[in-house]
Amino acid sequence: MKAAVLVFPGSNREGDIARAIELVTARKPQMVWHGDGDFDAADLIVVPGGFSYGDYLRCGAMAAQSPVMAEVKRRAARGVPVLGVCNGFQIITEAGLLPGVLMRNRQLKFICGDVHLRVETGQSLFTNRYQSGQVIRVPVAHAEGNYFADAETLRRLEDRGQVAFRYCAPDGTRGGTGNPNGSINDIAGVFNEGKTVLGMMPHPENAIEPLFGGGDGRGLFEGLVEALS
Amino acid sequence: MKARVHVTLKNGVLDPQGKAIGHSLNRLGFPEVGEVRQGKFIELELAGTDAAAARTRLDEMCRKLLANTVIENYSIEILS
Amino acid sequence: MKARVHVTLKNGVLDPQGKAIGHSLNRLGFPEVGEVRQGKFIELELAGTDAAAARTRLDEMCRKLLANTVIENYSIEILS
Amino acid sequence: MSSERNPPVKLPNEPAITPAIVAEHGLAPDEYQRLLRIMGRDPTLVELGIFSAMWSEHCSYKSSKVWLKKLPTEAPWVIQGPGENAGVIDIGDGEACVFKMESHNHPSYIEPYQGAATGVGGILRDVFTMGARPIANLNALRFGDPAHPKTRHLVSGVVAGIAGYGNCMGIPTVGGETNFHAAYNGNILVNAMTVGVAQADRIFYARATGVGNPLVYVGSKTGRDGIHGATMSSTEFSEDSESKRPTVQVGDPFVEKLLLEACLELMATDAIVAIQDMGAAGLTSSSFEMAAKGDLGVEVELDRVPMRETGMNPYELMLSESQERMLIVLKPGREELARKIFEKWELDFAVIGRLTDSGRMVLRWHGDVVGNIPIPPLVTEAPMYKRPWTPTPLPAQVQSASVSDPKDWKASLLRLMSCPDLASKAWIWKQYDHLIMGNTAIRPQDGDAALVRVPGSQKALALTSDCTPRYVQAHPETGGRQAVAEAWRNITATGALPLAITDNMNFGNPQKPEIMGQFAGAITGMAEACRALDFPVVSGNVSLYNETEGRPILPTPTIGAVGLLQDVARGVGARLTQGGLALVLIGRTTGWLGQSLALRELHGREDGAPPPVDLALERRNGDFVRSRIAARDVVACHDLSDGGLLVALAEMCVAGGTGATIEVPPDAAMRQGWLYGEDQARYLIATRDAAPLLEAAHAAGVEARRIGVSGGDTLAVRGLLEIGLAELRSAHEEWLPAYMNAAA
Ligand SMILES: Nc1ncnc2c1ncn2[C@@H]1O[C@H](COP(=O)(O)OP(=O)(O)O)[C@@H](O)[C@H]1O
Ligand SMILES: [Mg+2]
Repeated sequence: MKAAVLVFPGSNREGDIARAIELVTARKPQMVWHGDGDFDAADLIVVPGGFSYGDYLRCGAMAAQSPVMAEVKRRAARGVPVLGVCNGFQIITEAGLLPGVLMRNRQLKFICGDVHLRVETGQSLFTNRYQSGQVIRVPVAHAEGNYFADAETLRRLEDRGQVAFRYCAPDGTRGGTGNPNGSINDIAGVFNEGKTVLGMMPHPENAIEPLFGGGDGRGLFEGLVEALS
Repeated sequence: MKARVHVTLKNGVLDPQGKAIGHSLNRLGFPEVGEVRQGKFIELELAGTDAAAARTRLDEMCRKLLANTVIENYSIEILS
Repeated sequence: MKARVHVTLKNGVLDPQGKAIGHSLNRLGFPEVGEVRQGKFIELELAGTDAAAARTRLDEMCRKLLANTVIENYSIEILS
Repeated sequence: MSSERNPPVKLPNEPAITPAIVAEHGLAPDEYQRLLRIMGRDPTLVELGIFSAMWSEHCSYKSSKVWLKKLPTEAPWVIQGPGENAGVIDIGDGEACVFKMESHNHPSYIEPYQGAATGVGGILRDVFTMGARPIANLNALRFGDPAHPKTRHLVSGVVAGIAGYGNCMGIPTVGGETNFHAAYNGNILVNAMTVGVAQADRIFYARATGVGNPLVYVGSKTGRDGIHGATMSSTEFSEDSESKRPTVQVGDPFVEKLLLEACLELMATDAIVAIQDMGAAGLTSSSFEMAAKGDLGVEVELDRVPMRETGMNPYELMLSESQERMLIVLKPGREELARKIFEKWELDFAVIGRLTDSGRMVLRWHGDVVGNIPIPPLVTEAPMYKRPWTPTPLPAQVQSASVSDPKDWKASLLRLMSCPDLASKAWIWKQYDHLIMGNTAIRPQDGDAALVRVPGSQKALALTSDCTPRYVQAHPETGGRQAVAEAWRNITATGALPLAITDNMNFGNPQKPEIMGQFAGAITGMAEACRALDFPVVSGNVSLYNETEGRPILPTPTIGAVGLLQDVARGVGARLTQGGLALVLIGRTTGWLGQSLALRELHGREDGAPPPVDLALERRNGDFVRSRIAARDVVACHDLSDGGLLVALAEMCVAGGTGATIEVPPDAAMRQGWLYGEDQARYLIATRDAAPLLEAAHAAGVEARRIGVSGGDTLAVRGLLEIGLAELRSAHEEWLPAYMNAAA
């Protein structure tokens, strides 16, 4: 699998996700600077976490307008898979690749720590290594992860099975204190209609080694390799 | 020229910041405070003197960057 | 009653957000944009009908919570 | 060559230098006389400003220098001790660890969010200036009484500010400490520490060389921020300090992130001769120090400095403390290479001057010389005081008989676990991204020190910050010794080898002999401990005048420490995660209650002598514990400090979700002292089999005893108390969030 990881001014988890990809694929991803409207063909485009443009104005808004994102939109339209994590989720949502928005966390605070996620479907490029309904533990680290979509959009998302992950308790029960940010319907990650684009707030790339927070995130990268190689 | 853009959340969109502010004010001894909504405004210095043209450009800036029209409304004022 | 509070950074205080927005607009094809400053505004529903009294209370709210008077100025409007 | 023969021109509207203006600049009359002698004429305003900044307590260390010299700073693994932007130690494999701690106390009291944020920004720059990529941040915070009307607002702002800056930079904040005491009501402490890693042969220093080499300014533009911040942080607070507000600086972590990446990119080329961040006293101290260290002169064209505002003058440019700026001396001809890098990262870049052989700092403004100061005398003749000091006498020991047992043991433990100093600080560290970079092996609360893998290796750094101000207040020498010993112990408890420390000396007004006595005592104690534990000081910071209306803070010499573990997989935390483990207490227990938290929280007393620190015993016990961890004999380990044995055990149970049962030995002099006393040099270890551990301890001459076993979902002390873990956890975890969410 050939992956491209975008880098914006203020990106800061690009190294984490590049390392996760390298661990799983034994191949360094290509790092793509935001000003490059053209980059080598890739099997997967990753928009990493961080504070692109300082998260000023709205998280992801300025990065969404960069030349590289115009190209990402073109390729996504052709079916090239795109993974946006955290700030990357915010960026691809601002860019219109996914519906909805990410608002300030309910408590208005940055929150970092492990959360539990219920994998809503094991049937996608991104989740084929997980069982539908499986609970995994991965960290979050964000101040704006409170997913919101209007009622109509939400209904469409749910009807078409576009919710990828939901926050839950360790036993898989939805919501309650398992939801760290107030996301509507406990949504932690969503797909586009074709399930070729995934945006998620939690960080699977920080859950790939048992000594450093557990290995539950590894399956996502392994699944991608399997699907895309 | 100087212009000012106000960006507000659309009705029906939950405003966690506004809600928290309202809560805090109630607790701080301001029970008279009901609903609170927070927005932002952006003041811009613009080259040029044609107010109508500026307004068109500002509208473009809002749609492209300053507001997320999925959840936000915006309004434009030319100040001088 | 409805009131609106505008909160702005004092002159001379660095506005990282405004700076980044200005930069972005320039890059996005709006070279006419010069300095940009960002502020916030807060709309409040207030119980009561006495505008003068409300203004006093709002002033207190600003100093206590809504503005950080070390680096910000605020202004109060009673809307209705 | 510019010289004294060209007196500077006066600028329009420049005020005459009056005694009032001199006083406003914080220069004592005799210091001003010294200035006149050096200059041989009246200074211009900008020159006066420069002297004032350079001779401020903050930049010159005039009250503390004579004492700081007593700290040991050398060891075979020390690459760079105090005197540079940060200390540097060798961590093997051609790598070095670069670290330092710095205070931002006064600014954080005035504007907690920005004050704390720019504190983090400043210490990050100190570390990456030296060529290191930061890999971890820590923060040591002291707030006033939780009941004081300002405390909640200060906690909220400071924590948000540290989070706002560190998270945006993408550096994990992995540890720290947080205390509350009324002595900090008007004067909080915000001490921030950054730890970075560099190639040992690619360290960058501030010493300028090469006459004619260009002086380059990079980063953000200069505004009128924090003009006279260095002088402000060197004077006492008064009620009207609120009027000094415009000196607050606003940080831009986004720009700092770009600056970090741009600097590291430039450092990977061979273009740099010297580099120095612009911290306190901005352009003044950075240009001065670079030239002084290289025995050179410098000429600066101030009109070329990138300016954020119109109408700025030389005085403002030299003294502004705008953030996110660096000064670099480049090799000749590398200007374009450097410019390209900084422009790629969308940062300002300007060649603003050059090095000269004149030994003078010459400032030009649109061609005219507006300042002309000889550099060496400003350094060599800087005021240095051996201020009068009176030692703090050792208080009488608390007599055990004067302290009755708690009526309700269970309530006593719940009370301690939920008291502000011991309650979980999760509300704080959850706002900090402590996981980014994917190297955090021991997270906050899971061990005595954070354990962070050195990127790309199997090695890990153990990081902690420690100080027990109430001990220092009671007896500074003992307190200084204890702060160093606890830091050493916390690193040892993870299995790592303690290597070196940075210190942050927070004290009151040094012109009072009793305060100076606290300083002297603490330094003496620290120096002894550093020597006995092979734990040199490689960097540090002094913050004096932490007083409001004449009331000083508790003397707080915060110790930030670094240790090394060769294999991160061998590290142990403090979490008790399984039943059936034997609990072994290492060290001698006398039941010392003087200055203990139990005495304060359960009996309302803050008196007595603090627990004595026997450094030979610390060393013996610690070396033993580390050797047993290396031998894989230890499942979990926690050092005993605040709250003593029972609190340490309760913390282990709560963190790991497993209960325990222990028994007070029949020979314990006093149950309360045994459970809550704060005797030093002790550890609590969980091990699969106690026998070999006890045997090894015996052979090493280390006191050790089996006190109980892990398991179940309660914490029990036979015959005294039994508490369900859930209840214990709530008591521990709910206090801070409940406090922060309560109405002001
Ligand atoms: N301000 C803070 N920032 C980050 N972590 C903190 C802070 N305050 C406390 N902690 C964490 O909470 C835990 C308990 O702190 P403390 O009681 O001081 O530990 P110890 O007694 O082991 O030195 C530690 O893991 C510490 O790193
Ligand atoms: Mg400790």
